[in-house]
Amino acid sequence: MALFRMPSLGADMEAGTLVEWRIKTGEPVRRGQVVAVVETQKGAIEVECFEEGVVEELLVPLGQKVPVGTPLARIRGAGEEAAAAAPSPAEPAAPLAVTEPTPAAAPSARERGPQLPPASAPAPAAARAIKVTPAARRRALELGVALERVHGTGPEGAITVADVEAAARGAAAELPPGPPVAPARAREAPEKPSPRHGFDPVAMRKAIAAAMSRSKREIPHYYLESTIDLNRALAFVEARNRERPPPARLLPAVLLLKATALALRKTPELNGFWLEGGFRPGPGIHLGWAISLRGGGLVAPAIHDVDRLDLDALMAAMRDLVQRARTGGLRSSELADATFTVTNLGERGAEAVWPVIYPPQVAILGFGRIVKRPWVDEAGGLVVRPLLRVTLAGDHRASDGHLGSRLLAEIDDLLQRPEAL
Amino acid sequence: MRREELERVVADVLAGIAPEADFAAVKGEDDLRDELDLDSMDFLNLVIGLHERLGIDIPEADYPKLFTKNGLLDYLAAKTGQ
Amino acid sequence: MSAKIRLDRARLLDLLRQMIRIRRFEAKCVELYQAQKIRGFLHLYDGEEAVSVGVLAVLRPEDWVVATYREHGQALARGIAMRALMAEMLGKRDGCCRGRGGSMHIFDAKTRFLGGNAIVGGGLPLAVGTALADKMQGRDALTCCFFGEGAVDEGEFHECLNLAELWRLPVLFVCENNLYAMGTPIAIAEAETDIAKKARCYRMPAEAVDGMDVVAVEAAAARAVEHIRSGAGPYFLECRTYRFRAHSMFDAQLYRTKEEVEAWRKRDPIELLARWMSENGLLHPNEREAMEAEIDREIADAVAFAEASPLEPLEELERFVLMDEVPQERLWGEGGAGA
Amino acid sequence: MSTAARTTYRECCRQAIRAALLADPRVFLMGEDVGRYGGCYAVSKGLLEEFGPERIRDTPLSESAFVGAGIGAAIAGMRPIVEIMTVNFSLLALDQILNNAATIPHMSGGQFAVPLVIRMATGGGRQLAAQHSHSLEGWYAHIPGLKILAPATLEDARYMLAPALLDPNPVIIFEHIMLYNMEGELDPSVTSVDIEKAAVRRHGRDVTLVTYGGSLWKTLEAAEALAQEGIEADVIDLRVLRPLDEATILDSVRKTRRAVIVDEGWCSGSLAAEIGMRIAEKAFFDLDAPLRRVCAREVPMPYAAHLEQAALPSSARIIATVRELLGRGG
Repeated sequence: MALFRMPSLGADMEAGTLVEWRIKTGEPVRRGQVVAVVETQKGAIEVECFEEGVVEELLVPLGQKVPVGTPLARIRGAGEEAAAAAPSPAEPAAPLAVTEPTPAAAPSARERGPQLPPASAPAPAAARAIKVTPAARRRALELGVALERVHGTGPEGAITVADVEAAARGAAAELPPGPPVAPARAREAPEKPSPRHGFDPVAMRKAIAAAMSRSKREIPHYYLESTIDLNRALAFVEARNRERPPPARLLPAVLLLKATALALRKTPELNGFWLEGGFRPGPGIHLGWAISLRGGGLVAPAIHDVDRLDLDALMAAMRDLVQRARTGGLRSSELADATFTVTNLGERGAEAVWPVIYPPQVAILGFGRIVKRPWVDEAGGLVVRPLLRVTLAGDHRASDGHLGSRLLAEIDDLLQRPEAL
Repeated sequence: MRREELERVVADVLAGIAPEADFAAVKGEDDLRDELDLDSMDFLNLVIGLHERLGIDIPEADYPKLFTKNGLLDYLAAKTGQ
Repeated sequence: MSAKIRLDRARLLDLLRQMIRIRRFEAKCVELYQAQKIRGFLHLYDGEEAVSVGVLAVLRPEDWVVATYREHGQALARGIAMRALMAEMLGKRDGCCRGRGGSMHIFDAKTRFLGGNAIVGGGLPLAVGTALADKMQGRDALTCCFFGEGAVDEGEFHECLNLAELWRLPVLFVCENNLYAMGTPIAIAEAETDIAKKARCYRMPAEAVDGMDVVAVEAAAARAVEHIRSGAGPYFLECRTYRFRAHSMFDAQLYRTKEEVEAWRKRDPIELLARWMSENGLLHPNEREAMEAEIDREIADAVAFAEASPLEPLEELERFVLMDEVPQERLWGEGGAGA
Repeated sequence: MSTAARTTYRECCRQAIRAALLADPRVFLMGEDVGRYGGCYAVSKGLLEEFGPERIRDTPLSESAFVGAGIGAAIAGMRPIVEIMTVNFSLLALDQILNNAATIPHMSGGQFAVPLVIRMATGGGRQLAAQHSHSLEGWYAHIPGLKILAPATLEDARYMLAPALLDPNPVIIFEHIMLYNMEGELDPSVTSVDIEKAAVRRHGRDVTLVTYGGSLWKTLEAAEALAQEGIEADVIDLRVLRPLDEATILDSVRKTRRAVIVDEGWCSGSLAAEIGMRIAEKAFFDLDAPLRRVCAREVPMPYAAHLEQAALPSSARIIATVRELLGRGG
């Protein structure tokens, strides 16, 4: 028997409101299936389930706001007997204190009388069987991670802090290495999301305020900037697009993301997290791509393993992501597990951006607007070229400017050889 | 294809990209990208949408012709009229 | 100082008074023990008073005293205030060790009283050390070390006699031979029961003296001290004595007969001296009663003081485990040279 | 600026004693064979000639008497340095150390302090077998009233003695026999050390290795090897075995979340057990792995080299333990 819980989709998420079930009692569920939609301060997010089995009971009614970690549904594994109908007394659904019970629910509660859990409620079988270190147990509580679905890699197979954090960032750590998952999943996105899936601008502003304040409070930023000649890169895109119909065309941003990902392979110290006073490398190169939303606000969902995507796959992933971000169809695993963030102001933005690091990441890259400016070419001649100002903000606790400079130089080098991307 | 029909197709495609965009309110010589807050990805999606709905090719070199409402509708009329 | 001591009436009265004071102090202790105000082990000196009183009579303030767990006599004879001693017996904050030592571990820096050592033989190395320090620092002081004949069984006895003589240290070794180490008679513990003879094996001058005769003890101690202060090294004194009471409070005394105890009681050091003084017109009628009444008043005052003294607060429990200064040097000045 | 001179741990111990004798007339050295022989491990060689037999005192083979004499002398105004040849012999003086040195200050209600320093050799590795090779410093670290030091570096060997002599409490300094020949350059920038804090000799994020004395160098060797595998260890040199610098240990464990304690003492009832328990008591919820120990095997130290080496902690055992702790078996 497994419990599907309110997931934590980010360090700043404490609770979520269940707005839609995509499963029904008695239906089978697969690992990775989208089973619910949860409204958060960052908007409605499709939530995946990591259990296989049959839905035995939905434990939380629609519209209820519950803390991270609260069991939302019970799932019976293949071959397991159906359990008693009542939820495990050790794991009661816990509505947030701020949520008033609905008038309709109150009388029935009175009729039933108080229902206290038995004094010595047995622990769920799964909790007894698994080994969890004390620190991992605490971390799981903080992140709202259900320990039953975490794979332990510690001594005697114990679940460690790293295991919990990997699980919190999504299923990536649990899946075998292979083809990237983001584009494939994109096909499951709903065509017409319901209007209530839109973002709450006030809550989003608060979330951005919290994350950015924390960043500026805790992270000693350093900044580096380079101007890159995009003549060859743009010519490459233009020539390629000329032969292709619109759906197969690339945007210059694809080259920028791919170059960034490849450059990060050579500077892994910038790809990861600052946690517990030390640097932890990211499990892959998952680029958070900052997408501004209509009506204000910003999300930075991750594209997984960008360094391993070819340009077409990356372009498809980007298109899909923008589409879903703007319509509120992002998935849980996409919001929590970026290892590095890129912000791209695009063709109508300012010439340069000094971005703010998204904690606990340790660096962020900002691309300004491509502008035509005088440039001295390799031969020493004065020419007009499309130039791009690229700005890196780094966490000085985790790296130094020397390393950051290497990243910028590598990106420049890659963009001069676009055919290699 | 009549200009009203083209205008409806464009509005339809835009609704999938920028649901709140009001294409009808845009004046003829205004830049669509500014009025409707379209970035390059949105613009590409518009081009893709029009390509799929109208079955026309829109080379990248022609993009600047599509920036104003009048320019876009003229271009589409010319393409679909061919 | 001459080895011949002056035995005027005042001096003899003082010896008598000190022995009675010890005897009556301990009698009060027994009473308080049975009233459960004193706990732990309580070893009584009843019968052995002449040893401490006679020996300590010839010491100076700058000399060291190292004693055993049967040390109430030495403590009082050395001049530790009875109030502080009684408060320590009751485990009170105004006790000389703030309630941390109790009956067996009496310490007093002002009189250089270095225990109260409840490990048989354990005090001898300390005495060698204080004497070594005095000698190295050129101080004219000696260390007087008391121990029972049971300590003679211990290796430390032999190590220390050897070392003290080897280094010519100013130590007065005083063996209080009361014939029993707890319940073990010396005859079944020592192959050679002549203890003074053992000391002589370490080339140390040694003599055995009647420990029930305070005058004889004092005279012998005076001879010993003269030898030591001349720089000739340690001296060994065996005082043959007897304890009238049990080893500690809970002792059925299966190891000796009542007849043996009664025979020794006839040689009670207090009665021996008092009788001799009376016979020689040195102790007037009623004088002893007055002396005892005065002592009883002092004891009553000490008990009242001890009863009124507060307990050491629990927050102070771990105090003095580690020290942040060397307090005895503050008392005497750097190097311990002050007197 | 003075230049670093090549020296040995033994020489550092000697220079420390020499400097103490020069600095304070109350200081003297006492022990078996410290004078004419020059010290069992040759630490005091040459000092008799320089300071004379009053201050470099050869003693008879009577540990209890001369250790107790050191206690008495300290109480009476001297600052003795008592040398015991090896920790196994110190058991003959345990009565004096425990029943007198450690207890008199408290038992006297704070009237007497015992400003004494006892030095002794400890540890195995020289095939001296079961009566000269044990590491019993953990026993001494059990005793309230004592301060226990274990210099592992040249600087600590050279500079721990002075603060130990200034301390009003009995201080026992354990010198590991395998360190006496250790050569190196004494850091000229160091002119004093404290006897309160542990030292972090190597910084890492993945595991805390707590050790002291002769085991420090095995532990550092293991840490370097582990670094080749990407495992970065914090290596804490306790330096002071009592009172333990708990803060340094806990800070490190809270960072790395894993701890391995390396201690040449036997495992049962050891200093390693004490440290492990303190971590469990005060940093339980920070732990991301069980606590582990690498201690001497539970046998009297054998003579044959291969048996002795198998009984002692080794860097290989440390490496294997850390690997297992980080889930990198094999």
